[in-house]
Formats: sequence, structure tokens, C-alpha cells
Amino acid sequence: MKTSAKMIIVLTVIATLSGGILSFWNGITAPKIKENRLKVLKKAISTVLPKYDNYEELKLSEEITLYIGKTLKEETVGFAFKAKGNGFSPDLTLMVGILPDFSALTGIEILEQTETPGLGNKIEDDEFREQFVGLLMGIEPNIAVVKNRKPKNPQKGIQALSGATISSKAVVFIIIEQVKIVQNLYNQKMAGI
Amino acid sequence: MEEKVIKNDVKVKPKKNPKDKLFKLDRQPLIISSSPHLNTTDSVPKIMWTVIIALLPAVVLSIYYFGLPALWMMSTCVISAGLAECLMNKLKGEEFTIPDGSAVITGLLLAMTLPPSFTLTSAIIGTVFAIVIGKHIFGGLGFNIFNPALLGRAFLQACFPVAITTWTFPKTDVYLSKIVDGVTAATPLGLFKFEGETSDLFNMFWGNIGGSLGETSAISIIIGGGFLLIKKYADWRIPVSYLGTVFLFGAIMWWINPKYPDPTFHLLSGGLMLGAFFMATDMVTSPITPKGAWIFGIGAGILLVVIRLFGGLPEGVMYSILLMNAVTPLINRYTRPKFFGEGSK
Amino acid sequence: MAKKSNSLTYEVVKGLWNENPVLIQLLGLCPTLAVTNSAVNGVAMGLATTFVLLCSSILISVIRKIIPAQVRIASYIVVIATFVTVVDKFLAAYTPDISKALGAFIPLIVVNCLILGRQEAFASKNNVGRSILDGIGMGIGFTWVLTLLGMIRELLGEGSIFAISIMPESFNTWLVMILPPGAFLTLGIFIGLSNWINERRVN
Amino acid sequence: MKLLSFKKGIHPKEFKYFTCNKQTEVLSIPDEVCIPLQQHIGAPCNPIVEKGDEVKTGQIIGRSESFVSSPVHSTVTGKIKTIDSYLHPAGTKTQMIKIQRTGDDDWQLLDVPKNWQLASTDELKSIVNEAGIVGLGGAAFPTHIKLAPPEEKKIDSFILNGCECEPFLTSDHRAMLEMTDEVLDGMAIIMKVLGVKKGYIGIENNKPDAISQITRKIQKSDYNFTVIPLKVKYPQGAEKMLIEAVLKRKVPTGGLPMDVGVVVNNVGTAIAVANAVIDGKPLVERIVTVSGDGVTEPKNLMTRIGTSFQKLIDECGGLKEETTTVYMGGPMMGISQWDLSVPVVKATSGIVCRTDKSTNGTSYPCIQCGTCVSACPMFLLPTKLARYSEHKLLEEANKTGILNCVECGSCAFVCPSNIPLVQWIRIGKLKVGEMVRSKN
Repeated sequence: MKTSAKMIIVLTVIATLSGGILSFWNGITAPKIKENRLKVLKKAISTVLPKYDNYEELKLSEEITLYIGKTLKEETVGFAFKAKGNGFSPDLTLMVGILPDFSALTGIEILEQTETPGLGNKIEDDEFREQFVGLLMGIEPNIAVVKNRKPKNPQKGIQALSGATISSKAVVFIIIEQVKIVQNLYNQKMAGI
Repeated sequence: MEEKVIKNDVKVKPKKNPKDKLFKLDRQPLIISSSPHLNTTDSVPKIMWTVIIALLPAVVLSIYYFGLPALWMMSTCVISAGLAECLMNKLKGEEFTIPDGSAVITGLLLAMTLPPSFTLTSAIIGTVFAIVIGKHIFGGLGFNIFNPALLGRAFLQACFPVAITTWTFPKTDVYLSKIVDGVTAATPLGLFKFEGETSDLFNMFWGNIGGSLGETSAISIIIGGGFLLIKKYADWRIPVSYLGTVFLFGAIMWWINPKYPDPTFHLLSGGLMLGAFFMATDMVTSPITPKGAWIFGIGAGILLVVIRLFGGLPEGVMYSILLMNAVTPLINRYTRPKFFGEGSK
Repeated sequence: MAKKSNSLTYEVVKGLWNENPVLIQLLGLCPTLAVTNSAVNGVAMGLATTFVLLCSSILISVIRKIIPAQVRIASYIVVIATFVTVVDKFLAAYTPDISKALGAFIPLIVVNCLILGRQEAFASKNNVGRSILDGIGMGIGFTWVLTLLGMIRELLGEGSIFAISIMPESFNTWLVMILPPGAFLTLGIFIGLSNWINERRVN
Repeated sequence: MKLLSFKKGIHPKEFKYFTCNKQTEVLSIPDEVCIPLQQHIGAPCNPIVEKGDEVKTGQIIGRSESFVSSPVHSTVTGKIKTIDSYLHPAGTKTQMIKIQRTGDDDWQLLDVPKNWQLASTDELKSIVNEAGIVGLGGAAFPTHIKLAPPEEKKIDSFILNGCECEPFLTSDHRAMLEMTDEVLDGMAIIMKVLGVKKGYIGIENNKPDAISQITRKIQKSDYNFTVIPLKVKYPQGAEKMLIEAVLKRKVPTGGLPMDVGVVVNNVGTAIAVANAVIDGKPLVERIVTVSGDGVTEPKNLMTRIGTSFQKLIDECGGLKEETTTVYMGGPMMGISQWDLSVPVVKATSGIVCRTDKSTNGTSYPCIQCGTCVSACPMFLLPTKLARYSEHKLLEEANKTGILNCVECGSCAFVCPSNIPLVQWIRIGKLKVGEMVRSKN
């Protein structure tokens, strides 16, 4: 009886102390962590959209938030949104920038990826990402992913990374899929208003 | 000390130890040995060097198709394999084992699996890995679980995945003029997997295609492999079951869905021929029981087709054999032949 | 305590080689294999672990006499988890890049058997002073192995050490070294070498 | 026609040409013989003579009360010189009786019925026992025991073993050619004792003259034996292999030929039986092949038991200078000799002298080639068994069937790595045998 009482007391004390320390520490670090996240987000948006002065957030659904880039004259220069999907490994998250009429991409940025280092993770390289600037989306986008050579029409094709065809295709696939979803949601939202 | 006592306890009478001679007055002493007093003329070096001879047609043809770079590649691998072998012998304080020929085979086979444009320094890394890690760390000849050449190749594949899948066309290639930059080409398997193009079976048979040094020409491998089978230095069951399974399984898949390549294409493409005749039949890493050999070949065949058709890689010979290597001890264990008279009456 | 006690210096030194957590005790191999794809990650992981190890050792050594034996593991885990969370938050707040690179492995320090092992085997049986020395020694032992592993893997896999380019431009990086198999290979060779050296020392 | 045989096995070079066409010569009776008291499997005999006793040729000088044993006879007429332990060709020192010859043969013959065909089975069996007949193929198992299978084992076939699959040896070959009548009579006697109707004679196809000679004689006689030419293959002469080849029956593991209703005897044994039952002569002599490139003039010699190897070799012109090895028996299972004073025993089928130096090259590690597996006639995994034996993994070895090994040496013969496989297995067999016995 005595030992079990002691057990309860000791564990309670330790757990309470631990909780106290953690809540204190969280208070110090939480704002900083939030700031870091925001910084990353801002940087990603600025990378994928053409020059803008500030952006607005528009929540399209639980998961998707549209970042609308605007100039000082309230002119919309493009939309940016996060696109999630699976690459060669799971959990590939992109930031996709697109013209307000959803006709062509304005740029992409890789937010999170666990692709193979040295192969698939080269999707982060500027050289690969810049191919997506100006890529035509249209209603039924038809983007060719070719190996070992430049695509014939740079607005309709992507050169796959050598040794990482699957990762390259995955990026294209995620973009096509997510753009369609976002476009539908956006149109619904606009029509609804 | 304990160890030594045990050793002496069960020591076999040395076959020919001069110290065991017992002297009889009028003539040289007779030698005592335990029966049998006869031996075949086969020996490990003889087997190994025969394998090397069997590889020569493929070597000659690859030099014909790819020119001097092929020769440099093969000599680099063979020499570095030899040096690595010497180094390990020295470190382990054992006799030099170059004459048994196993290191040369490893070097040569590894070179055969590399694309002709592969850099020589990288090839050396692979060869050293094959000999040091693939063979000697496991205990040297006879103790390695995996085929050292394939292990070396697997290491290179993991290290330099791009370089090792960049092929040049044979210099005599009829399509050469169509290639814009003339540097890279795809293997028939790669073309099929990623572009959906088939290649000419005739060219594949003679080796007039892109690919690694030893995997292009089916005919040269068949000649050398056939020689090995006739000499009985390779278990015929393994190539037969391996190629047979690939053909059958490939045919079934082709029949189910004609978008898959036809079985002949499977047989002639990639390193299958080289793998079936020279790698899968590696004595050290393949089962010793006849039934085991069938299982080994069939397993490798199924793995190969699965990797080729459903995997991320265009080619699956290397992994199919390595995976079967890994289960070889298990196969040996469960395929023990029935003893003579076991279960009768 | 009937146990014969080592000299104070030895409590620190033993962790470096003789009782090295990774090479000899083979503890904490999961983070060792997972995060050593670059030297920086190795150092960060090593230091984070050292911090947790040291703090938990001190605390547990202090309160060792009041913890009933039945709940000691639970108590240790709570203590360790607290310090791990502190480190995790710290890294996320001040060095977001490293935090991102180490990912889930920082929270996983909680279940690093090295830390729990040292509490169980050492801190719960020794006084605070010795526990500190032990924690420092083990921590440094862990850190140097991880750092060296990270350096070698980074050098071969990326041609650099601590992100400083070392290898000539023409060097073909060995991709496998920054992949998990490279960790297994390098660690295997490490352990093999240390065994070889120890064997030669004995003979 | 496809020749019958067993599965697996090997094809060593035969070397029979040294002596296969040479008429057997009778070796002059030696002045001194040395007769081991144990020349058979089973309990050794006790001497029943003393130093200084006069003995006649064929007189029993040692016998044992135990069941598995066989008496030994004096092979000359003379005087007991010593009873002491001397070197046996099996390599150990054993009790032997040394007899000084004092004159020409004065035979002490066995009591035999006038017509064996009318004699009772028990009478014949006791003659075989008294004559000291053992398996002359090399195993030296007392024949009278083989001829008395337990009641519950129904024997329906008898096979006469004329394979002589060991290289070099030709003693059985010559016996079949020169003593065909005795062979057939002996076989008939054995079959009468066993009450068996079906008799087969298995002969390897490399002895076409013996096959045709025996077939001819059978046709002329009343006997109804079947001559079965067999494929030349080692170890065709092993009982189990021979039974499989001839009758397609497999002796169960751990079993004996009688478990499948068969008795197998060697050609030489049949001759000894015929001599004993018809002429009353105990087993005092046998044909010994002295062969090999190490002896000047290879010969087949009719030799008294107890004659020293040296005398036989001298008769054949002596050893060559470069001779390195001498062994009793064939090269596959023969036993090395270092002292040629050892006597010929009942199981001595041949003395082979070699100048060959290539019997053992460099050893390599096992490369798992599986050649031994495809050679083993007992379907074992010799490389594994040898390894288990080497590392004293006796349980494993037992499970993997080490006790089934017949020690034919095929595995060591084919091994390209020159690993002493059968040698390790022999050691393992001994140890596993001990282990199994101690458990029971």
C-alpha cells in the first residue's frame, strides 16, 4: 500500500514538473517556430509567382488555401497553392504558381520531399523547376515527359531528370491533378459569390 | 588452448605430409594416406580458367562492337581485381590466390556488366568493392554469399545510378545517324519501358544494340555458355530453368496483355544471357542440390520478369540473381535429396 | 556499493573507445544509421543526444533514491521525453534547417536505447558527479562516431565536409553513401575496424 | 541395349590392363606365415594352439565363441613359432600366429558329405562356418551369418557380385575366368542354403570375356542363373548399388540387403564355399592382384593367407625406385601400407603400388560446386557432412544422414578443391555412431 502510494506520488510529481517545463518552453519557442514557417511560406510564394506586392489568402477547402498575389493596383498577377501527392517516395509537397486564368504555370517550388538523394531530389534544382515556368495547362493539359533530350515544344514538355524519370513524372502528374481540383473549387467559389 | 585440443582430436591424416613417413631401410619411405588414392584432374583453377575461356567470345565481340574503350574497361577491372585480391591476401596473411583465377573472373564479369562509357575510376571502385567486401569480408573464395561481380555492380548502381544507365551505341549502329547528340542511347529494355519502342530482334541477337559490354550479343554468350555446360563446369539446370521461366512467364504476361514485350524479346534483351550462363551458375553462390538448382533458376526467372514489367528499373537480372543468392543457403537446406533408400519400405 | 569503482577520469574516457556506445555497446544505432548523411547532421544529432543524456543523467541521479523500482522506467521515459521535447522545440525555433533535416529522429531520441540504457545501467546506481562524467563521456563517444560517419559519408556522397567542397570537380559522388545502404556499409566497416583494432591490442 | 546401373556414382580411370589378361600364377608356399586372429568383422579369435605345436594345413588355430566371428586356419604345415602382436594391414597391431613351415602340405580337410546336393542346410552352413569363410570382396563379413537370415526375412534372390568396380583389381575377374565351375557351384550351394530360386550374377561390362564364359558355362550346366552385364561405374560393387542395379530394389536407410529379400556375395566367396563344401578345403588361399605402375611386373597370384606383402611384391619383380605408395585393396577404398612385412589377410583382394604423385594437389576452399552431391551414390551432401564433422556438429551431421555414408570415396575423388571429404565423414561417422550409441 505504501509503495503504490509512493509510486503514484512520484510519477505525478515528475509528470507535473515535466508539463510545467514544457509549457514554459513552448511559450518561448512557439512564436519563433511560427515565424519560421511563415518565412518559408512567403519565400515559396514569391518564388512561384511573378512580381507582386502583397498576397491575400483565400480558403477554398479544408486543405487548400489559395494565395492570391496582387500588385499595389489591386491587379491579380497569379495564384499560388500547395499541391500534395506521392513521388517515388510518399509525401511530395509542391508550391504551384499559376496565372489567374489557369492557362499556364508561373513557377513551382518544392516544399517537402523525401525523394532519393542525388536522383529524385534533384527536382529541387532550379534547372528542373524552371522548365515549369510558362508551361501550358489548358483544359486538358498534355505535357510530354521525355528522357535524355529537350522537349520539342518547351511550353508543352518537360525533360525528365536522368535516373529519376518517376520523380519527374510524379511532379507533372501532381500539378495536373491539383490544378484541375483547385480550378474547380475556385470556379465554384466564384460562382457561389 | 582448448580450441587446439579439439582440432587435433579430429584431424584427418594429412594426405602427404613428409613428416609422416616411416622409414624402411632399403628404399625411400612409402607415403601413408587415407583413401581414396585417386583424384579427378579437375581443380578449382581449371574450372575458373575454363570459365574465363568461355567468356572470350563475348569479350572479343564486345571489343568489336565498342572498340578500345571496352578493352580498357575490361583490363582495368581485371587488373584492379587482381591488386585488390593481393592486398586482401596480404592483410589476411594468406597465400596469394591470384592463380586460382577467381579474382580475374570477378573483374572480367564486372566489366561485362558496365556500360562502355563508364568512367574507369568508378569501375575500379566497383571492382575493389566486389573483391574486398563482396568476397574477402565474407571469408574469401567459397564463403561469399553473393556473387562478387554482381555485388560490385549493385554497389556501382547505387553509387552512380545515372552513369551506369547511360549507354553508348555500338560504333557500327545503323541508327547512329539518327541520334542528335550521339552520346547516350537507351537499351532495348529502357526503350521499351520508357518509350514503348521495340528493338530489332536480329540486332539484339548479334549484339548490335546499346547496352553494357557483355549484355549486347546473345550469340557470343550462348557459345561460351554452351562450352561451359558441355564441360560440366556449370549446372545446366540453372540456365535452363532461368531462361525457361523467363520465357514462359514472359509469354503468359504477353498473352494476357500484348503491351508487354514478347518472350523472345525478354530472352535476348539486357544481361539475361550473361546472367543466366555466367552469373547465376557461379558455383559458390548457387545451390548444390539438383532440386535447389531448379528452384534457384525458377525463382530468379520470376523475379526478373516481375522487376522488368512492374518494377521501377528496366532491367532485373542483377537483383533477381542477388536475391536468389541470398536464399541459396535456405534452398540448400530444404532441398536435401532423399537418401538412398530413404522412405522405401 | 560493493561494485569496484573506476577512477573519475575513466568514467569520461571509457565512453570514447572502450565502452563506446556505438562501436562497442551497439546502442542507439537507429539515429546513427538514419541521420549521418552529412557531417552537420551527425554533429547536431550527437549534441542533441548528449544534451538529453547529460540532463537526464543528472536529474535521474539526483532523484534515483526516491523513485520506486516499479515505476523507474516510466519515470525515466517522462524525464527523457521532457528534455527531448525541449531540444526539438529549440532546434525548430532557432535552426529550422537542421530541424527539417533530422526530422522525426529528434523526437525519437526518447526511445534511443543509449539514453535509457545509461540511466538504467549507470545513473540510477551512481552519484551525480559520476553520472555527469559518464553522460559527458558517452555523449562525446556518440557524437564523434556520428560526426566521423557523417563526414565520410558526406565526403564520398557529396564531395564535401560540413558543406565545404573538398573533392575536385571531376569527382563522381558516390550516391549510395548518403542513402541508407551507405550508412550500413560505413557503420559495418567502422565496427569491423574497431573490432580488428581491439583484437590486435589484446594479442 | 541399355546397361543396368544405379544412379549417380563416378567413372575413375580403370587401370585394369596391368593384370586383366594375366593367368593367375600360384605363389610358392612361403616358409613362414603370419596369421592374424582377426580377419573378419566381429569378435577376434582366441588362439587354440600354443607355441611349438605342430599344425597341419587347414587346421583351425583360432576360434571364438561369439556369434559374429569366423575361425582362422593354419595355411601351411609347420610349427607355431610365436603368438604375438604384429602389424596388420589395416594399420593397427593385432594378435597374430606366426608359423614356420616344416614341409609340404599335409592337409587337414573338413568332413564333407559325398553329395552336397543331398546334404542338409545346417550341415552346409556349419561347413561354411568351419571353413572360416568371410566376404572376400573386402568387407570380410562372416559368410555363415549372411547365410542364416532371421526367419522373418524372406529371401527371394541371390546376387553374385562380380562387379569388381575398383580400379586396378582383377582378382575376381581372373577367378571368374579360371574357376568358372567353382564359382557356379559355390553360388548353387549358397542358394541351396538360402533356399533361393533366383540367382543373378552382376558383372561390369568391362569384363566381356568373363560374361561370355560364365554365360556359356551356365548354358552347358543345369543351373538357371541370369548373368547381368552392368555399366562400368564406381561403386557398382557396393551391395546396395548392386541390388538397385540388378533388381531395382532400394535397401532402406540403415537396412541390410536382406530387408529387401536379397543376399549378395562376392565371386571369391562363392569359390571358397565351393572349395569347402566339395573338397573340404578351408579358406587358406585366395587370388591377390599385385598391380600398379609401382611394381615391376604386375601379376595375379594365388596366395596363402599369411604370406607377407613383401613376398608377393618380390615375386612381381619388386617395387620400382620411384614408388611412393602401396595400398591393400583398390585405390578408392584401399588402405595405405608403410611396412611391407604385413601379411595377406582374407580380405586382401589386391596390393596396388603407385608412383603417382598427383594423388593430392593443393587444397582449395569448398566452392560449393556440388560435384560431390552429384557423385554420391547414397544421395548425401558430402560437402555439408564433411563440414559438420569438421566443426563437430554431430547432431546436424546425424540429421543430414552421415550414417548412411558407405565410404566409397566418390566425393573425395571428384572434389576439384581436393578436400578430404570422405575422410572427414569417416571421422564424423565414428563420432556420430558413438553419440547415437551413448544416447540409447
